[in-house]
Amino acid sequence: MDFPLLSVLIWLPILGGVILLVMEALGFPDIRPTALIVALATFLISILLYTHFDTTTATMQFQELAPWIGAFNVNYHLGVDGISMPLIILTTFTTVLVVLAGWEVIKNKIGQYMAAFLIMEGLMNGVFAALDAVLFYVFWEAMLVPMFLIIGIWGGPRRVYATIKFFLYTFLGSVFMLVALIYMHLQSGAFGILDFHRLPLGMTEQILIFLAFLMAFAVKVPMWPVHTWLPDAHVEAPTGGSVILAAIMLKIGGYGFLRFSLPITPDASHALDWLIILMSLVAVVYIGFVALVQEDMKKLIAYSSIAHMGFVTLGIFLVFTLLDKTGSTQGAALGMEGGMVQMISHGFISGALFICVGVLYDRLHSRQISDYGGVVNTMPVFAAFMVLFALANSGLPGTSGFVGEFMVILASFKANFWFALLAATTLILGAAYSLWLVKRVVFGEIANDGVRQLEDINKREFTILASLAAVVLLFGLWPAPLVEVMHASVDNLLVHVSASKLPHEAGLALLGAGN
Amino acid sequence: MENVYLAIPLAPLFGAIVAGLFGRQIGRAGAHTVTILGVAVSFVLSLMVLKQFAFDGAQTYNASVYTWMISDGVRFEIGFLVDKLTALMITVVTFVSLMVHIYTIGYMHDDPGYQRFFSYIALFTFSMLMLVMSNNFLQLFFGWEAVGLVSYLLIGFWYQRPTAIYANLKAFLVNRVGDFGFLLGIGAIYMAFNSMDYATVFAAAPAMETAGFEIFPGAEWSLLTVICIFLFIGAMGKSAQVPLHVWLPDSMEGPTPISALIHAATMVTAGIFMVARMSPLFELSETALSFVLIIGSITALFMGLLGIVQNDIKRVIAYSTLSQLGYMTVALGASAYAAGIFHLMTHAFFKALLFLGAGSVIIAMHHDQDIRNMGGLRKYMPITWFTSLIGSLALIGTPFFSGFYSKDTIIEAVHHSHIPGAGIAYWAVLIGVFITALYSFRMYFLVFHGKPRMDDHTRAHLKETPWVVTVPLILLAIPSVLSGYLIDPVVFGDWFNGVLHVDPRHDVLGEIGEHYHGPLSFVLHALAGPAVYLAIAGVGTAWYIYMKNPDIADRVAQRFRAVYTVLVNKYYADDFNEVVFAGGARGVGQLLWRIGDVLIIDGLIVNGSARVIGWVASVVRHVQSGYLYHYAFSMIIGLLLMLFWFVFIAQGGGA
Amino acid sequence: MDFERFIFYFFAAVLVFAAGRVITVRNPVHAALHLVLAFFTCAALWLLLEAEFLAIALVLVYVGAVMVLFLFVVMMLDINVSPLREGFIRYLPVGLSVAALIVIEMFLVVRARNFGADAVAIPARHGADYSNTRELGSVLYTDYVYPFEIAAVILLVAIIAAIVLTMRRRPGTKHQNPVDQVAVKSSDRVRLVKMKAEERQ
Amino acid sequence: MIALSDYLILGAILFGLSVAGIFLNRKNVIILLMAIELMLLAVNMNFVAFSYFLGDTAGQVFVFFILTVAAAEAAIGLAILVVLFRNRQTINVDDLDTMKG
Amino acid sequence: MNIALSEFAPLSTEIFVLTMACVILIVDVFISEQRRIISYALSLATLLVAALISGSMLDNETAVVLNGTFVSDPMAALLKTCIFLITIGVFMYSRSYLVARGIFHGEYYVLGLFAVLGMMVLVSAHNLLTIYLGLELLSLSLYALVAFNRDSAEASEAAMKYFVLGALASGMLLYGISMLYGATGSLDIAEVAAALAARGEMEMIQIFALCFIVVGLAFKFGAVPFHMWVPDVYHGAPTPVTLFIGSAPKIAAFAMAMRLLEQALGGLSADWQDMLTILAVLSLAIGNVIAIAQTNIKRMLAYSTISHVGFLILGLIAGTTEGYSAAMFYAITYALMAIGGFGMIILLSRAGFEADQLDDFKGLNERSPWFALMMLILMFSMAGVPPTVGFYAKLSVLQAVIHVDMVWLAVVAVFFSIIGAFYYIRVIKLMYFDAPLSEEPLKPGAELQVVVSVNGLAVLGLGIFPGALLALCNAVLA
Repeated sequence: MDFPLLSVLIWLPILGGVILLVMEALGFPDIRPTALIVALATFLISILLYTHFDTTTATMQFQELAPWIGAFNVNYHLGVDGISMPLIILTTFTTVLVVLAGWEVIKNKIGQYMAAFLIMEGLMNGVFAALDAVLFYVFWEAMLVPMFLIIGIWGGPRRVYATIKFFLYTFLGSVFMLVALIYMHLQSGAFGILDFHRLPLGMTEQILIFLAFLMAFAVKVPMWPVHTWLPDAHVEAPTGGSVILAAIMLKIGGYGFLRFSLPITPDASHALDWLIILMSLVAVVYIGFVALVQEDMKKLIAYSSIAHMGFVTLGIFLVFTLLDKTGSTQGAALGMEGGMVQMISHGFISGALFICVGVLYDRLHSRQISDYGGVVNTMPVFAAFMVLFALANSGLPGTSGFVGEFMVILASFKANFWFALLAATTLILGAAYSLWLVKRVVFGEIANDGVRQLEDINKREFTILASLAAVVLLFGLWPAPLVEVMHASVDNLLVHVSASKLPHEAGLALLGAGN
Repeated sequence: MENVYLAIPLAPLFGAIVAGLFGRQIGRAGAHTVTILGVAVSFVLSLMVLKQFAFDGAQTYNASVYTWMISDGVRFEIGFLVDKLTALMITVVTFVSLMVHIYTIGYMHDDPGYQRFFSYIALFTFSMLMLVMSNNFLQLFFGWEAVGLVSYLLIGFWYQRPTAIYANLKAFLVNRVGDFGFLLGIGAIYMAFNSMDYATVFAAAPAMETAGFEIFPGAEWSLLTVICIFLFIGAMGKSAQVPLHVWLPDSMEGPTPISALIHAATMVTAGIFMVARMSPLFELSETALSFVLIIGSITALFMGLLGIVQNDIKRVIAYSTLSQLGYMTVALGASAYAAGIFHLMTHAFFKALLFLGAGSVIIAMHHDQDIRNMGGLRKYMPITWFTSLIGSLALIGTPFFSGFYSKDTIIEAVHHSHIPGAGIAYWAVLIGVFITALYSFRMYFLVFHGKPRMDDHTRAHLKETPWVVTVPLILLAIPSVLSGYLIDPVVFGDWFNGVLHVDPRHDVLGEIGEHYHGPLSFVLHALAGPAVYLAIAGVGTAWYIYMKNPDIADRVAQRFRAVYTVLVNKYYADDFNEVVFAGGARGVGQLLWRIGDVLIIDGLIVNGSARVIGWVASVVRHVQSGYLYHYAFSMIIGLLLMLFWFVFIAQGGGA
Repeated sequence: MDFERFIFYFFAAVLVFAAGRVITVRNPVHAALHLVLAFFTCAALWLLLEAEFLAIALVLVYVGAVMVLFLFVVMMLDINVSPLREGFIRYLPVGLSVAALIVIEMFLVVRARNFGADAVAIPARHGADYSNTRELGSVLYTDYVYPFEIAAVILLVAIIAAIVLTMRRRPGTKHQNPVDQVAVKSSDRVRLVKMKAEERQ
Repeated sequence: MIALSDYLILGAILFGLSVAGIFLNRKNVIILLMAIELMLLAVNMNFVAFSYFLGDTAGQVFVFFILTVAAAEAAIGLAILVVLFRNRQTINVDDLDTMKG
Repeated sequence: MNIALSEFAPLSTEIFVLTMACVILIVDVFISEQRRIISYALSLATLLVAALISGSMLDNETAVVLNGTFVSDPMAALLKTCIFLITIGVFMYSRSYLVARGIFHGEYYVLGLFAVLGMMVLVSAHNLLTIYLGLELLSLSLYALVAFNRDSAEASEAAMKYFVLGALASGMLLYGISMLYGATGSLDIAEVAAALAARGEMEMIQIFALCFIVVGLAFKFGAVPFHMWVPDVYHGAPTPVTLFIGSAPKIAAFAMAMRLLEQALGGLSADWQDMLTILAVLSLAIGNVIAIAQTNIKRMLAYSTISHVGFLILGLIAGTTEGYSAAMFYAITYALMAIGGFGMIILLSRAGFEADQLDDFKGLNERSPWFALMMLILMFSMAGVPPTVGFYAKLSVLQAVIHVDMVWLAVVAVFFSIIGAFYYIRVIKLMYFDAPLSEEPLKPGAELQVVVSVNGLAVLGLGIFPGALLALCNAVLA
């Protein structure tokens, strides 16, 4: 296909955002429909990615290549494979909902608000589509800017602390990645990510590069112990911000592992996979417990996000344990695809939960669990959605939340019993914090006058929640279409990963040391 | 045929969706009509299927409906395995469900959540059917969790009651503990067999008998033992075996029809069904069977004991259910799968009957559930009284009633079993017979006989419940009596041939079967054993204590204060869980959060480093003193050091 | 010790003494005068180095112009002498040790081992007809024409800067403004007022 | 005969004295300016000496320009000094600390 | 010795600027206070034409004329062009400020032009003497400019400090040059380089000289520990002058470093790389850390300059063409960012009110979203966040450093840039998240609006399409 689909997906929303800014500056009365049109158009165009996607090949599709910065040999190189394509659609889909979510709630500078989201959408699409490391990095960092503003301008009372923490944390992570990227540029002479994949690297180099990437991606995911920005950012962000943060931003970390860490530094990944797995499992268990005792709804969901993202990293990095144990990558694809499914699904579910909290917040202006109780009495429809998403969050089969966790647990059992055991504690912990939340907020008698005054969700909110519910259920009951697009890319990645980049003997020695 | 199989679960699902999403539009009548219709269709079709298996020699059906997903070469599918076990289960499920649906019309008559309730129970029926019809572990888990979900929703149906929403959370979480094991079991199966499909797994299982599995480095266990124990942990959760039994009594916070359908007749037996379904695996691990046996016997005995001291009518039955589930588990542990399933079936009928009877009483009592406030209801509610009596008799194992056949088979089977632990189990189930009789008739006497103890207002309004309530009672009473006669084909016949696998070394039913000559002779044979007499003794004791000489109860309680306290407090299991697990988890959470996240990571590292930098900045900025000579001095010192370093040190001292 | 050496050491000693006094005397006027002395001795030393033109220029430019400027400013500002000496003793050890360190480090580099008579040959004296001025003059306007122009600009800048910074119009002073004078129009000077003729009494 | 090193050492001493002067002088800005003149003198000494010993006029030319610039510098420096004095009524180095941190 | 007239052809820009500066000086005397704008317009025109002239010389061959005192090469042409353009910005930013304070004198522009001339001399110097003279021309003009607002005590104090320290630094530089002259026997850059290569045994003296020269350079850059003048001078000087000092002279300093270190002392690169490494690391650390503690935005930007200088020096340390071109790119783009940053202060200031406190930026987004956006772009650019040009500046420098296997230095640099990011985003925080201190709407003149907008958009535009400028920087050094 010659049509520059990916460019459109990147630049259309950015352009839309700029237009919104201009419109607001010129004093247009209502900017929201324009924002919605842009978001919807982008989403509809992104559907084309799916329909025209060739699931049989692992090569990059919809590629676009043009020279950009000749001095550094940097190209404007775009393309997607089965790993990134679903994430782009997730982005465009979520943005539509986010635009809707801010429809009536945001009163202050709505044009800027919508523009920030649209611009961010374009940038995030850029992150997923970029095949050039500098291009990737540019989108990756630029993305922080609108998010920084979204939290800072439209956020809660401690927004400044939260947003600066968010910015510096993520900035801290990414600059080291930049150093690694430049280092690889030195080695390969180009910034093409695909060139990096083929780049032979020694063990020490790989370890250092891996660690640099780890800092970037671990912060983004976020992995324990660099996760503390997330609860703060979530709590203070406006609903839309939380949704984007949870639904997409975190995924970029997971995506980074798949696109950079594993294929570029397979041997280092192999040698240090224990670290990632350890951190993932700590995330699942430790954060699960922490989530349990949160008194702020958003914080609870934020912590639950961290725990769920633990599955992503766990699933992605199971491959080496499997390789060491069984000598084949059988099962690794399950883990990896599980991690990816978990990313997508978590996008929907946590997004939905944040919207739920937002719905309540818009009415009572409190996120404290103790300020609620018995919401079901006054908001039955909303309660139904909230219960559904809470259950999905606890990984109930039939919802998308189950699929990824299930796949990862199966694969991790194959790798190591203890991984599976610890990972599976999410069944208990996840249910405990999700449903305890529901119990305290939704069920029970009407706790106070505030709750008594609540009105049930309106059409707009219903549309948002219903569309999310539909997707959550669809992928829960039939994840095949989602998983299908990933196969070729994941298989290719596994082949890549299981081949050492080191000279033969060194590779063998490493295998010995890896155990 | 496929369409029929598909229609069986989908008909209730349709009802559930319509009643759930469009409840407001179709109204109350519409809601119950559509769901009852759905379940009825399902029941009729189930009967048809049963008939085909029983009489037309239908073949086992095993095919997938759709591919859920394919990953890593493994197909995850949604599909049906319909064989005689399934046929039996779906019939029981749909029948009891249908009864409960009808009953609900009366029971929930005034409830504002009428449509929602119908939607839930129809959804439950669908889930349960999916569970029992599954041909693979994935779908099994789906159904497994789905029934748990509906149970959760229904226990918390009256969401305004704090106890109800406490109970449903507890139920879900305890079940999740079981599911935790169950999922690990499935994980182990995936690891060992690379498949989710029953047929594939069962076919490959014998070859894995000697396979080992290291959980702790150096300690190798049998792989199949690990798998089976994990799977059984799932069953323990769902079938409320000790120590995961704590949720079931609390689940009585849900409306009574639910207690009958879900927490007595069907869902809680999913664990039993599952183990029976997995018999090809369990048979390969004697250790696992032994584990099952011991857990079952503990449950059977100790949960029965608790029934004696309960005063809530539903809780008495709930503990009875626990105890009976223990019997079934014991049967499974003794490799008498058929007996377990048989007891499952008979129990479904009579326990549903007892619950619905209790519900009928509750309606009459205006939702007072304390048996101490009842008494003499026989006069007011003849149908309820009679059907409840039948249920109780069946429960305690009165000869010729269904419960007798199923329970006695189990006792016999344990007696014959050589699985380690069978000796203890035998004693446990025997004593259990006495206890069952004691608590059942304690309740029976206190409710239906003696002097009425309720207040005048309630007594004035006492009357038999409407037909929608009583008809299901009657309809359930029939199989409560008669289903015992299916012992012939189900337990000792060839009904389960090729479905349940029993290793010849464990084939206790085969042994008993050699002496089996029909139901009548079975009764006679039983009279030679202690069970029947124990049951009679139990009834007698109950009569003596609660009818003849009511003071004794109190005196015994006084005399054995310690024991009584332990029993009243349910062995402190709830308190233990509340303090250790719930409290512990919260404590750990607080600790990790306050210390780990807030103090160390955020306080010390994140904000700490920021603060340190800020502090350094505020200190270092004073170097910029504003004085020219300091500035000059800085330049001079800089020059000096540069000269010193580069000219003399780096160059080797001016050489 | 030959005479040349004597002269060198003598002037060097005076130079160091004068320089030392510049930085230690209390009174800025004295400091300026010591500086003048330093310049003079320095000029003498340069004569030893056959840099006659520069020696003269140093005296002319510095002593004749720069130092006068210094003195002029010192006088103009009329600084109180005594309180300006506080703290001198306190910082003397540090100042001296730093200065000493610098001198030692420099000494280690420029000492005889590197720049002594053995290392760098002492050139022969030029004849009597040698004109240092001619020598410099011949390159200044040819080889160094560009620096020369720049130096001119620097002086221009110095003029502009000095004027911009210090020239101020006191409110009371009366002076002519050529700009206004040039730009003046007749209408600014003479206002023709039409008046009604008064009636003759 | 006087060696090059003698001149250079003399230059070094002058340089050191001017450095000490800049550091030690905490009261009068004018002395600072004079110390700077001393430093330039040290440099000039070097240049002249090198010029002589190298037999190259460039050094002397450089000194010529240094003298020129030094004059200009003095003019501007003193102008600034005057402005400073007008604004602050002091040229005490210790008082020049309104901006710091 | 005769000089062919054709030798002056490469100097056409210098001659033009000098002529015009004199013309303006004279014209200014004869125009009235109300027509002062003529001087201003003439200055702008001068710079514009000069930019065109030097721009046209980009492709010229390298030519060393006037007995080796002047060199015309592509690098010089590019740097001069940039200096002109930046200075145009500076002048445009300045006018409203000067007018509002009644110091809108022609001398400001004349002195500015002379400073530019000094920079040009520096950029095109091919002789240690011309380097010194260029430096002095530049410095003297700047000293005068700092004190330009004669009634400001702070300005005169700043000027005094600047002057004394500057003189001290040039004294040190001169001492270094004298030693270098002694060690090599020449002042011509090419000859010095050749002599260095030939006379190995004088190494110690060469390094001795080098130390002094590096000090002089470091002072001009404002690198730690020779940075002490920077905060006070930036703070005390009138904002337009700060704007000027903070921008174009950095480009000139870069040129000076290139001429001295690379072209003259290339043989000692191993030594000066080590020295610069220390300076760079110290600058990054001290600059970024102390900036955090500032409440005055001019001081904050001053410390930020110090840290940027640290980054710029990293490019020099690399010692490769890539490194030099990175440093050049950095210098140019930094100048662009700096005029924007200080320009915003001018934008917010008005007669009798200096918006030089950080708090003055509070709620700017409420008062003027557009200018807040411009400032946002500038701050993110300084922090090195893409897609602004500041990112590519850092990227290219890091790349150069890493390419010479000094990864640790790159890591140190990025580490401190994280600390640096904090105070930049604090400004954004003030603008966007805080309520304004005064509700007074901003009413800057059209000229200021245009220049701020162009400045901000240029930073963004160069961030999206940095290729051309990068390529140019590479090309002129190749």
